[in-house]
Amino acid sequence: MSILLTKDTRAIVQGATGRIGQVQTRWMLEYGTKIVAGVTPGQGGSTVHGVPVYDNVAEAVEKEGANATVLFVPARFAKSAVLESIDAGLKLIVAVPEHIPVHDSMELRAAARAKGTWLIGPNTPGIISPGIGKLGIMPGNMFQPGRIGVISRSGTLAYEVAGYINDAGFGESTLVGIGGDPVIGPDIPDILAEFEKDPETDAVVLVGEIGGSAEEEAAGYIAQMKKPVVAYIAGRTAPPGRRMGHAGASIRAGQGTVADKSRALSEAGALVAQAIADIPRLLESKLK
Amino acid sequence: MSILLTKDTRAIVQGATGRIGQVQTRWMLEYGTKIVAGVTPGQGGSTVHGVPVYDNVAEAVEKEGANATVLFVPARFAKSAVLESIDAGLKLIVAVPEHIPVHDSMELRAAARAKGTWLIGPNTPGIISPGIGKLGIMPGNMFQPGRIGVISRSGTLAYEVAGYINDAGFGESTLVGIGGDPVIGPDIPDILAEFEKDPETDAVVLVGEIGGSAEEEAAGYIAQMKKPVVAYIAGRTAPPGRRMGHAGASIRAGQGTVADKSRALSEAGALVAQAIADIPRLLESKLK
Amino acid sequence: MRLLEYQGKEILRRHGVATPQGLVATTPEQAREAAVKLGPAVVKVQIPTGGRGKAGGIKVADSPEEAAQRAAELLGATIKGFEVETLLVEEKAALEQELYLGITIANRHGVAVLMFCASGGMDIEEVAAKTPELVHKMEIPPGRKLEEYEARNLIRKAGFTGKTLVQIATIATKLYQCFCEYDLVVAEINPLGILADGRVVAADCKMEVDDNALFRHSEFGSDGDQIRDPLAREAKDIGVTYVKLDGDIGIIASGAGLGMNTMDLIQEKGHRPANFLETGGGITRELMRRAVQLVAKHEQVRGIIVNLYGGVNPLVAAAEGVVDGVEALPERLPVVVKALGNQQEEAQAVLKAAGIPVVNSVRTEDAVAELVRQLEGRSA
Amino acid sequence: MRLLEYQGKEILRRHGVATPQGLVATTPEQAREAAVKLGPAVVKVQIPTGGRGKAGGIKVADSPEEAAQRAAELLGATIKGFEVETLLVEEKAALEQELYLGITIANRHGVAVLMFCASGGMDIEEVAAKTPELVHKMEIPPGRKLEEYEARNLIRKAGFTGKTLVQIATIATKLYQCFCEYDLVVAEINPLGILADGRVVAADCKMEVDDNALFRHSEFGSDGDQIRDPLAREAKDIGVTYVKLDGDIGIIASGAGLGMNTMDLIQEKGHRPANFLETGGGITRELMRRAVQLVAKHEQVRGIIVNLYGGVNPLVAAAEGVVDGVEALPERLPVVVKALGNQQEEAQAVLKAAGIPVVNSVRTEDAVAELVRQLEGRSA
Repeated sequence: MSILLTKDTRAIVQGATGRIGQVQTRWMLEYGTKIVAGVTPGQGGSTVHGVPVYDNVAEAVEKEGANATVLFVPARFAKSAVLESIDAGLKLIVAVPEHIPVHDSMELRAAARAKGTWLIGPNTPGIISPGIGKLGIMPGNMFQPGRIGVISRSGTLAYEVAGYINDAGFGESTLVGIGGDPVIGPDIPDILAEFEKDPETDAVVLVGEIGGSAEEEAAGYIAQMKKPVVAYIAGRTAPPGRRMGHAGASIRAGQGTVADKSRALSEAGALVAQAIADIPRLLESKLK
Repeated sequence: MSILLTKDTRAIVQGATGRIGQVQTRWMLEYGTKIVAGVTPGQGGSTVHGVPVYDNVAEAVEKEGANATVLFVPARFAKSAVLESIDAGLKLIVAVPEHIPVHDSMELRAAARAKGTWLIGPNTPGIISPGIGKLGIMPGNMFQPGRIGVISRSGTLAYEVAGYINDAGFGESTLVGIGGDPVIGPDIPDILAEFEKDPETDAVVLVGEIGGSAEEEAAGYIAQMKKPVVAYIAGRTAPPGRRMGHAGASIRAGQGTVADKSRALSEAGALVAQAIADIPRLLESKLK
Repeated sequence: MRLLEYQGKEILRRHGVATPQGLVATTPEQAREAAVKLGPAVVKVQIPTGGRGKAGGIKVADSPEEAAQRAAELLGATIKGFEVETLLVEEKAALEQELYLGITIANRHGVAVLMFCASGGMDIEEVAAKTPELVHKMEIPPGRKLEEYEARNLIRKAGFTGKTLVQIATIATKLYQCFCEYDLVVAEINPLGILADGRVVAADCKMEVDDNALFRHSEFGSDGDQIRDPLAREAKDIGVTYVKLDGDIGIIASGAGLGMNTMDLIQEKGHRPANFLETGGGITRELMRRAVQLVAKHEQVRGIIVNLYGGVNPLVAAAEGVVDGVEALPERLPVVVKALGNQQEEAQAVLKAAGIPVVNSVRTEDAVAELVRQLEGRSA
Repeated sequence: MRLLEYQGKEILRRHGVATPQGLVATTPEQAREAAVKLGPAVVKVQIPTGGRGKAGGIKVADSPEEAAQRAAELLGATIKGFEVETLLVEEKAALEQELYLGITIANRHGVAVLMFCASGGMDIEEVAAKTPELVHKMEIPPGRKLEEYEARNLIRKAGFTGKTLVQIATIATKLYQCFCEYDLVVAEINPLGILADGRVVAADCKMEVDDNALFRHSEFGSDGDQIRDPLAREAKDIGVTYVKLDGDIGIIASGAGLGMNTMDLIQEKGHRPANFLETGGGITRELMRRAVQLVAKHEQVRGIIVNLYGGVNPLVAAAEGVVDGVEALPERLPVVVKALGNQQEEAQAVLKAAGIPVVNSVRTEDAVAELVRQLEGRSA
């Protein structure tokens, strides 16, 4: 099994007819993902790699039974596209675009929560359940089916972590890139809870970054989990006060350092890796 | 007993320090109404006829236990004042002002319903429970305590109807002016339901007007009521297509005539008075 | 306040909705110049009401000279009760298809309603009455914008897809922006036209601004400016609602329902109302004085009934205003007053002292009876 | 993009928030003229950062001559890393009391937060850390306006009443309007001042616009205009995030976390990063070429590590860009590339063909080790 993206997921691609949307649609199809429709207003009636394109999400839901979406629309159109999918009743929305205005993200987060919709991102590589499918831009060849759940604020660093997990012989049940923006849809505890109840996940790896307080706030939930959690926080040597990356990872007023986050996570019972290379050993200490 | 405005009602006056607010506060106090505070932002700390004035509704609720409000603020400030009272948790809001923009009224109606608040008006004479109190501008001397509930779209015409009811020896439990504007807070069935379950109301008189479809839509509820309903619709001789009055009573495209409304109400089991003078006789036919 | 077509179209263009090219003309020469720029044109009278096409207010002009000639005919003419002062000269756009797009308020539910119909150019109320299945509607809850996908979901029910669907939906969201931004109670594009090249344009535009919200929109001036009838204009100025009727008894009532009831009772007695006048809530001495004089200006008025309940303001001031008004009349008319509520004794005393008959009863029929008695005594 | 004080104050005034009278000056003569109009004045440097007072960027000028002199001293000076080009000359307002009013975003909860404190003029983060009970906060859910009563309910907790309360609350609602209208991520009035006559004015103003929303606000230009450092300006132009550091190893990483991890591993090996460069998601050939050249410009750089995962765009294009960039370098630097993901074989082939070492491992530490080995071989 897997979380969020499962065998029952029938996804649409919003912006499937764009340059990036076409390439990504092909790669997701090649990975085996059930992509049942594309949606681009004004392009209804065309096809992308054999997938029918509709003008509206509601039509894709009616005709193809879609229940999830992944977005490759320009940032300025993302808000409208996500609202459309929330309203159409989709339960999983993967918002890949970066550079979405934060005021838009605030509205989207609120709208998704009000409707009980999973909004992953914005600014996320997406979600992959190895062997089942992927909604997003992560390269499929970096992952292997297995029983480790992965949650990551960082995009590409999660691929690297998956590599170490694979090399150690574990593989991933599902990897969720929650999004690197300041305001995103998911709270880490929400996803931890999904892994906690997933019978095919044995442990969770949490990949954090300096800045903000998401990891600290997750500690409260980790303390009450039965499954082991291994955490790694990137940015040990980042200089305070500088913004590291487009999405704004930075240490502000002495808060959000690797030390702060590591301490909070350790106290909650998570095993904190000092380097990515330590993650497999820590997993083995709990699982073997 | 009475509905909405009862012995437990502790009301504030929003706009109590204005010219009209001061006069009306005095008249409501003289009638015996429990007016516990005035609210005018910026006038906190003053008094009106011995009633303390606060800057904010929330403060009046905290300090005086207010649970209702009547508004005498200029139309352009009414929206903000009503939203404040909804948010402060007041359960009865009487919006007297006329000329409130209809877009504001739409927002207010939606906000009140979302919070389960009774919004009476806008453009209402208010509500009076004879012998208990009044929130609004109706002259207290026109009403007598009794067991007839009155619901009226029209303001002053309701006073006239009350006069006939009094002369026939009945008196009123509560009279509710629902408001003469196109968009108002209450739906007639909501208020009928309150009268239906009020042990001290024996029958209801509904005073309607040409235009709209409020009376027709109320018929569905009247059909299932146990208590008798007597209805009168003003505007028998009004010429079609002309707007009769500031609030927009008019017969449009052959709809909303006295005949339409009378037919719907009759079919639902209401007794329809051809003239106000007939109302007492129809009440007597059911109650004596 | 009903905006003129060209005002509505200016607003639409500012919001990015395409319209045919057009120029406003107030002289035949301007109409000629406009037609020189535009080519074959349509000359349309700008009056604040519908149905001007059937009333001869829209003319085709294939040459600039013809445009000037049509303009000369139309300017100054009276169409549907309005003297024509302004024309819109517009390029003759060949519409491949005419659609209807409109927004209004569903009063009972307190929400805006977006309406779309693939058959435009007709009266939408008639279409809705005859073939309701062709009029697609959706409610828009207050306090938020209309998203394009919502409009698309509505409009595709009428069978539109692709770029046409997207264009219409975009126009719908912009029309709703206008609806909210300008406090409109009606916003209609009828017809919304599809051109041969696929572009969608607003071929006509009806916008009505909520009179109560004009304080937020000083750009429109007062809606009194549109009123041509001098009695109606004066009523607006006083702050009362006045509807001229063709009977002989003037009515002043403090409330619409009370006024209509008074009308009903007058007719029952075999007379007919000369007007309906409703004072609204805040009666002052000055308002009452002017209201009495306004009602008396109707050439057929033989008597006046004043039917008041004290409400917002003290009733004494109203009584004094009635006295002022009656005493300033060029010739004495029978006037009967019924005035109840707060301060009714003082108010009645003021009236009696001025010799004005007062009916101290809650029954309007008694006041009507008293006025009829006086009129019959007078004519006898 | 951080707006300058005078820009923020212009926005506030347009929304009806009072500020001290002030004039912008870019020459000493303009400063003199401003002081003639304003009387005793304060001369404030306009730079996109805080703390300018302590850094000597705010001077009092009691006469026009003094204003000109202070302006001459300040213009062209470098304060907190910014060359001063613009001054705001403002009337010396005697503040009876200094307050703090600000709006920011609570990222974790995805809502705006209104903050008010009766002690203004100080760093609010410090006040909040030392005396959190003095900083009153409320969350504002997205998608609706802030009502005045809500602001009053917050501000009265600090003990304000009457007209002062109402004024501050009104300013708060207007500040929130600005916050939403201009896509601000920070909007602060610090201090908000109470004058002797009771009026409340914005004595300073900090506004920061969301860079991602600048497309909606063309009036502000590009935030690249504010960047003085040529490397940072070029990074902005390329579309990457570049942070200059003081080590010897250049980093190009496709992702912030990956880049920080690369930094961590470099330091572990006893070297230090010369920069942090994060490409964002949409890597193109051109972007990679320019990124390589940008990183190489740092005078201390001795080697570069390129750490990529294919994502949005095909990885081959990125590899070609690296080759372009390396071949265009004035002198050959050791460059090690790790490039995985979609098309990794093709990408690696392109690099190898150009003689660029490729680490075919998921472990960034292997790439770091390879670069260190090359550097040590070279220095040996």
